[in-house]
Amino acid sequence: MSDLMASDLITPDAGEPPLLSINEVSILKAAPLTRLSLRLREASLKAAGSAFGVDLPVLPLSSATADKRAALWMGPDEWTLFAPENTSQSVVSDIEGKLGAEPHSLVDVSERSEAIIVSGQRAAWLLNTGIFVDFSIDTFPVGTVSRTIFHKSPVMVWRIGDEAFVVEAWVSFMDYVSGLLVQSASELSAA
Amino acid sequence: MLLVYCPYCKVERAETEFSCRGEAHIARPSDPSQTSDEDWVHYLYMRSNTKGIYAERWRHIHGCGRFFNAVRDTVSDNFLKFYKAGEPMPDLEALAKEAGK
Amino acid sequence: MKRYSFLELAKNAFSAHQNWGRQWRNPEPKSEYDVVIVGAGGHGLATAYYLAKEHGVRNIAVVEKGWLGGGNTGRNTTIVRSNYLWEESAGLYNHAIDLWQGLSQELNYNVMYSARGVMMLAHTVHDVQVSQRHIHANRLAGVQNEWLSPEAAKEYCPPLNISKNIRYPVMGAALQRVGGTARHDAVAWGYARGADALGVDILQNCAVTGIRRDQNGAVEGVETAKGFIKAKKVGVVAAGHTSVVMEMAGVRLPLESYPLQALVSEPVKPAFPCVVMSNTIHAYISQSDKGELVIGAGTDQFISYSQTGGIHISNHTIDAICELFPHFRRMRMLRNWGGIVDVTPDRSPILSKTPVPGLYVNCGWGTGGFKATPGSGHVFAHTIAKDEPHPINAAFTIDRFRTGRLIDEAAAAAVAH
Amino acid sequence: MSQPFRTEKGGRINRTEQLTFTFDGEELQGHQGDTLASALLANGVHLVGRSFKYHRPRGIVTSGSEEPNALVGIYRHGDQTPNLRATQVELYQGLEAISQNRFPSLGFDVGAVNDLLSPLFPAGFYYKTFMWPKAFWDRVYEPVIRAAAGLGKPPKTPDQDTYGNIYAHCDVLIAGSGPAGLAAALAASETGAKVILCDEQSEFGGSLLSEVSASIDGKDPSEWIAETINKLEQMDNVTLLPRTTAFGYFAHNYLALAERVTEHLPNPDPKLPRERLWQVRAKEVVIASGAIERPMIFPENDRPGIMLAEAGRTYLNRYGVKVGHKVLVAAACDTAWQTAFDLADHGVEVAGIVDLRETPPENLMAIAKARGIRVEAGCMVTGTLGRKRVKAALLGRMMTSGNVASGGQISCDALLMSGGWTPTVSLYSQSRGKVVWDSDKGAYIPGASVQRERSAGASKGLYGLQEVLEDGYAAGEEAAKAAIGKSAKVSYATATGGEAGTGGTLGALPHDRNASRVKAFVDYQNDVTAKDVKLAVREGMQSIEHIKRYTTTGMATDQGRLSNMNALQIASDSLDRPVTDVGLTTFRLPYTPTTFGLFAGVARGDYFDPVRKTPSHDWVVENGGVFEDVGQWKRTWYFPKNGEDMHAAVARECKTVRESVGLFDASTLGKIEVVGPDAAEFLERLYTNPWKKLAPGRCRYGLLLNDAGFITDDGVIGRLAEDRFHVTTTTGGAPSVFATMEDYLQTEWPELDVWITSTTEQYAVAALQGPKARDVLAPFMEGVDLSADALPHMSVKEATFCGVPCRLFRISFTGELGFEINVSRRHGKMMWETLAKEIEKFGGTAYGTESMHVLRAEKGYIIVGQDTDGTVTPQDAGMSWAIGKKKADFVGKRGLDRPDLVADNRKQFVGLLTKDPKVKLEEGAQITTAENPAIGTPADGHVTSSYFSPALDRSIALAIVKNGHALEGKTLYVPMPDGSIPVEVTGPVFYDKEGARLNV
Ligand SMILES: Cc1cc2nc3c(=O)[nH]c(=O)nc-3n(C[C@H](O)[C@H](O)[C@H](O)COP(=O)(O)OP(=O)(O)OC[C@H]3O[C@@H](n4cnc5c(N)ncnc54)[C@H](O)[C@@H]3O)c2cc1C
Ligand SMILES: NC(=O)c1ccc[n+]([C@@H]2O[C@H](COP(=O)([O-])OP(=O)(O)OC[C@H]3O[C@@H](n4cnc5c(N)ncnc54)[C@H](O)[C@@H]3O)[C@@H](O)[C@H]2O)c1
Ligand SMILES: Cc1cc2nc3c(=O)[nH]c(=O)nc-3n(C[C@H](O)[C@H](O)[C@H](O)COP(=O)(O)O)c2cc1C
Ligand SMILES: [Zn+2]
Repeated sequence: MSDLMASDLITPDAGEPPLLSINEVSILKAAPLTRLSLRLREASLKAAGSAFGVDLPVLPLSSATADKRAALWMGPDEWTLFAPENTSQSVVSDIEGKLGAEPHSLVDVSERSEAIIVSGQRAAWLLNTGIFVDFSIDTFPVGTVSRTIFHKSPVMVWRIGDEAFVVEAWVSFMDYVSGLLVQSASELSAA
Repeated sequence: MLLVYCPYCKVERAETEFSCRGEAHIARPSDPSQTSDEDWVHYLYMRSNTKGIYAERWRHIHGCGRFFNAVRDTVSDNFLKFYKAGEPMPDLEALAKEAGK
Repeated sequence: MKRYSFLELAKNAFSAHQNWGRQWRNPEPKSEYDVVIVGAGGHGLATAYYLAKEHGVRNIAVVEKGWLGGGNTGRNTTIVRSNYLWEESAGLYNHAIDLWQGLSQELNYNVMYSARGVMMLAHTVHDVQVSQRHIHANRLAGVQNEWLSPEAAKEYCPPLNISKNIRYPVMGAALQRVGGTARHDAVAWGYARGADALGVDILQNCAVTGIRRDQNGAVEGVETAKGFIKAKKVGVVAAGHTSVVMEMAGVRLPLESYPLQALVSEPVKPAFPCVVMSNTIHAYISQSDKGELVIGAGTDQFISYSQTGGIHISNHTIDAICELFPHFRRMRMLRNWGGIVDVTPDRSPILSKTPVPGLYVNCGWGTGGFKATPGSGHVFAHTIAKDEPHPINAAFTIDRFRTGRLIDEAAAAAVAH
Repeated sequence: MSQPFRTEKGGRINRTEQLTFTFDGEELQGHQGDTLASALLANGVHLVGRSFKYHRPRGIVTSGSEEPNALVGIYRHGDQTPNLRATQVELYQGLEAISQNRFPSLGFDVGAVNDLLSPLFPAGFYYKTFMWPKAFWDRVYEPVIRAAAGLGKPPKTPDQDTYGNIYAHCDVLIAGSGPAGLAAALAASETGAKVILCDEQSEFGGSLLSEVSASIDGKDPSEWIAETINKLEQMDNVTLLPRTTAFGYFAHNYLALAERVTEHLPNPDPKLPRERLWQVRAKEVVIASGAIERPMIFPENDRPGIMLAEAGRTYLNRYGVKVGHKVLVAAACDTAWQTAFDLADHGVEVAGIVDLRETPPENLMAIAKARGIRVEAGCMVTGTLGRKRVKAALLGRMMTSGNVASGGQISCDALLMSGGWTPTVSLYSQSRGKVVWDSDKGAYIPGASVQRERSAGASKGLYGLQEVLEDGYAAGEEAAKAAIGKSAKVSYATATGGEAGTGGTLGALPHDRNASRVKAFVDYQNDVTAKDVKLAVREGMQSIEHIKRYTTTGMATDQGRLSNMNALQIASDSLDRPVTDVGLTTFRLPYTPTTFGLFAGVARGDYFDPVRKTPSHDWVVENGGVFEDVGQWKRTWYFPKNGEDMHAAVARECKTVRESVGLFDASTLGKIEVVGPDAAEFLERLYTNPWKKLAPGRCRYGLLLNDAGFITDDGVIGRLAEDRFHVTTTTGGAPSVFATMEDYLQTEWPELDVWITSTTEQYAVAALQGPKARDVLAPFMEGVDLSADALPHMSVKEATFCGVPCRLFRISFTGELGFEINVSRRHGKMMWETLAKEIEKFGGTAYGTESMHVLRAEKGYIIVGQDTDGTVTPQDAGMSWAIGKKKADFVGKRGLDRPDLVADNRKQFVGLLTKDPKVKLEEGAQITTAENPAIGTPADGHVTSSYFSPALDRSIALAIVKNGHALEGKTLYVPMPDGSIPVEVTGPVFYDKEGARLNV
């Protein structure tokens, strides 16, 4: 698997200064993107995948990516679909067109959350200051995605590289999440 | 903090990702209008509150969002089984025996 | 019973305290009692005491599976107050407050009831509304409760952080001055000694394992670790274990038993003058006479009979304490423990007859029954002796859950503690 | 002379680094590597504190975390941390320590009068007195007791330090790094397993750090430790945590460790946390927590200078400190002899070895003889002399009669004692394991494992160095095997020397003194004597739990680590029952007292709880708005202008909305998108109202009950398409409504083809309310006809606002013409600023939650949670109209039929008008039929909402009143402290009853 497997979708927001940039770890705001929440039954899996352009992953906590596309397993009948910013309408019409009357739910949640990219040698350590998940590479390999809890905020973590994670939180929680991460990282630069 | 296994995500996670929703297998009467006050109060409020092997509902609220059931020993807090919502209640006595209780 | 007093203490000092008698006997069970109380917690012992003292029933056993006072009575944060919302609750808890005032003298045992004031903080507009509603309701019911501005709250409790810059600033507080604390063990021991002196047999290490019923379904007696004990009436006062005991008589109850944790800090010199509670950010704190900060946490989310709980529960309680009292951040936890609290859907207790003739139950005190101990025992004794409730506990039936006539302290956003 | 008790050489201190510190203001010297205790002892200071109850002078007893006496306050940043153990405090340059629980000074303490009065203060004395006169308890007795009790002084200023947290997973966690722990770490790490090794001390090695007479693989123990640590440090899979106490063992092999990161540094970098909480999920655990020595219970066993023998040895060998110049050793076991020998080897005068045993082992006798040490066998200490430091010991000799005869007196300046060893089973017990009594060892040791753990070494009663090492290796291997299924060959080191000792005693020693006059301490800190334990038993306390609570033995800051076993034995003797029948008190967390800050971690200030902000937040701040907390959200409460108070601001805001237009941020309301072919069916089953016939493009007010029949939430629901609804909920109710929906969907009606998605944060919502709302909005909208016909009240359309897609609702919570515009969150700021600017043209205003409340109250709209409290039904609330009459079922329907919910006399929702329009009722005020109700009169209801209504220019109120609907026009009373306020019962709608203003 490539190091930054979803790099064409998850990119640092060029307009934003880094939230943190030290040797051991950096935290960057990710650029906006299209996010859709897709719910459907097993029978519609294939059709939805082909309409979206990448097969919907069925293994728990896994993700699948293709050119400018990512599909993240969120639950047994729930996927988050990532596509480039401002493509929501076309993606929606592709999928709706294909699924037609097959029972499903497709909801635009592009703006519900924000993402940051936490990367560097101490990235996993930093996440572990607030998240109880084993981020060792064997148990949380690249491509793994999971909702979880960071201190008192719900978050989603997607490992996009050996030492790189996307952390998403609902917008109103992001100050809390990124602020605490930056604060907890400060000891790394202690004398 | 308990460690809870989600049968949908197939991972063990910290209890804080989950919410516990009380006794399992308390079905909502299928025809409430034909249900007596006595039966309705049993559905609403009466609970086994077992000391020992107990089937209870959990939800992976900060994960996949699914409800599922678990059998737990309420004395040791050890889980004996996790199973998906909709699956029948396992034989608690057999589970207890298996666990050497 | 030898009366306790300073003089007696001085006298005994000369005989090197060799001549103090037992505070209670350790009798063998008789084969039959008029009343058997299951559970020697504060409520069970108080029930036996008042049955003997006020209703002339002398042939009583209190049957206890462990050591008396070892249940929630021995593990609570000892907050005593009566400023509950509904008339029924305020009536019940205030009855207890009335009895607390003279309890040391009544029992001739210093239970250290300390009316240092209980302050309940409001952090939001909604909290303020709820507090005000309590205060007005209490005034009408004759229950003391008053509103304090943040400044007045700080004056009453100088360590309080009333800065506007904390996450949930203090917008004021409801203060019940007659509220306070009492020494939990002394309450159990005082009632035990008092009951014992009136002839009550307290049978410790004697778990009830079954409830025997006759052909008509009426209670005949209890099976115990020490054999069958015949009884005309049985009162179950088993707190966290009530479901387990009542199941023995085939009675299902609207109860769930949760772990509730508490902790104490290392002892320090006086640092905290009153009791402070915050339901919104979940913190309860006072300082014991020995000097520890006594802190109550929340319940775990699952039922458990383990008398322990998760560390995240303590974390959340202590972070709230440190937010309100930031200079306590360097204090240290000495001991952390748990109890098993029996919680009803409306957070109010059940003090009631049951569908089984001769069987009575006193339970559902959840996180807040220590404060009610004297009142609860008093009216429950009445219920058992007369086979009908005292007016004060008439509303606290099991049947209220069927009819919908709940006494919902939880809905009114006043977490009972 | 500086450090008169320092040895010439030896120990692990750095003699070239001299440190200056102060104790009670006196400047003293020590070395790098000292603890405060060892440095004090090096200076000859034994008296370090006063006891809890009797204020007796007390000295250092141990060299570890179990220290009961030497508790001090340490100053930093102008404040002090109380109750730190001098035996654990690492010395640094400039350290400031103070003694505690004494006034005015350690040497002269007025509290010591308690010691003279002690005959009046036996165990539990306070339960027997202070009852008369009654009023004295609160005013006199209790304040005096409180002032006398407590140890150190609490900190006075907010803590400046920070605390860290880390969650970790490992295969094998090893608690304790003595020979057992180190061997376990070597064996486990060799397999590649992820290992964490922690020890509460500053250095790894445990008891080996003070071992000089044994060797391992032919090396000095210190050399072996260094090599071992070096090896472990090289391995990626090993995490070494010194200064880290495993303090809690929870269910499912979840352990909590406290790492002290900066406490030992003179000037720590403020970026570093003071302590760090490790929350570790370990697949397997090795408990290698060692054993601690037991004091002996003899009269006056608490004088400064009386210490544990092993502590004396540790001070000598590890810290290079002689605990005295003339040391008496009193023992019941072998290990203490080694201390005597080591002391003698350092030239310390050993006043003698007093052994309780008639025939101590030959080999020890021989060694003692070789060193010329006087040995008294079959002998015990029966008392001591010297108030602030021990001067001499009285000896007794056991006679065949069973009595004790005086055996003379030996002078000494330190007395080292050993009653044998107690395995440290705290963590094992916390793991819910049950200890078992080992009568050979006279100790409780771990029984069967309940969780995935094993004990090793002295913590399970193994004492010989060789067997401890072997046990450690085996435990490490076994743990790794169990965790990862692999084993590896490691070569076991072999030890010579360090053989297991024999002997030991439990309980009080016999003596020939007047029992009623002397005190033999069981629990030092809490001043519990053997007499107290016996008294408790005499008074009927038969359970060890009662004895503990009555005497407070074991309840001090060492949690009985030194005292429990002796107390148990004394109780057992008094009860005449075997120790095993008396029971054991429960070991609880924390293993040693643990800082609150550690538990609280990063949760402080803004990070105490997430601060959730809406897109208008910055604008509100700039424009002087005042916020209120609603759950985690910051919502604008009101917008004061030009020094207005809340009342004036709200009056202006309300008036403006009714006359022109107001702008309100409704973003916090919960939003749920319900999508799928069965969407309408789902809502039909859940909400009280009918949904199936609602046309796309239209909205309806929805009422949600619980199955008991009580109102739990409400909100407007818009139908966007046949299969798509936009549901709104209250701000606070959003998560629970969502959870309830999921619950019914997943577990009750899984057959329904419908899914829900939270869109609360997808949208920013601006409410424009007022007669000018349409005019304000029109210039920005495209794709929608805003006219009343095309977009009537209670409808919804998708359109664009300033070119961005939006969902436009025509709804009103004010009774005025109203729109709620939902744009994606990113455009929320733009929308808000655009509209805020535009309304200025119309003389409009932004308004906050308070005005929103007033405006809706004028219209009689309820707020769930304010006008309802979980006990209110739709009928009570006057909302029977919201119930779909033809529906067979919905959540709550059956509950509504229960006897009390259909009974007469229910409290119902009404309006109230005070007779005096200027009088505003207090929210929460009670309502009665009697004008002057007697105390105890049940209320007929209460005021749920109360405001001054600018539209009516008078006060209005909403209330829940018994039979309220039938009481319209009647007068009721609101009793207040200064008299009753008469009120007239009205309908809840005060303004525009016909709703004409809505439909424009
Ligand atoms: C951590 C904590 C903090 C609390 N804080 C407060 C507070 O601040 N203020 C307040 O008012 N309340 C508080 N409470 C609640 C309060 O402790 C209880 O409501 C009250 O003590 C209950 O008393 P009880 O006598 O009913 O129960 P308990 O004291 O629990 O007595 C019940 C007894 O029944 C015995 N029993 C059970 N089963 C059997 C059997 N089969 N056979 C024989 N005996 C049996 C038990 O061993 C036990 O001794 C707190 C509770 C906890 C756990
Ligand atoms: N000769 C005898 O009779 C006798 C008696 C007792 C002990 N010993 C000797 O003691 C040694 C025992 O070795 P061991 O390795 O079992 O024990 P140990 O005492 O050498 O090591 C235990 C270590 O665990 C640490 N510890 C304890 N609880 C902890 C916790 N909760 N968190 C973190 N650290 C904690 C202690 O600080 C200590 O460093 C052997 O050398 C043995 O010979 C001998
Ligand atoms: C109000 C109160 C104060 C307490 N103070 C102390 C204390 O100072 N020291 C102590 O060790 N335990 C203290 N405890 C806790 C008890 O030791 C014990 O943990 C508790 O009664 C529960 O019993 P258990 O831990 O044996 O299960 C206190 C308990 C209560 C309820
Ligand atoms: Zn899951």
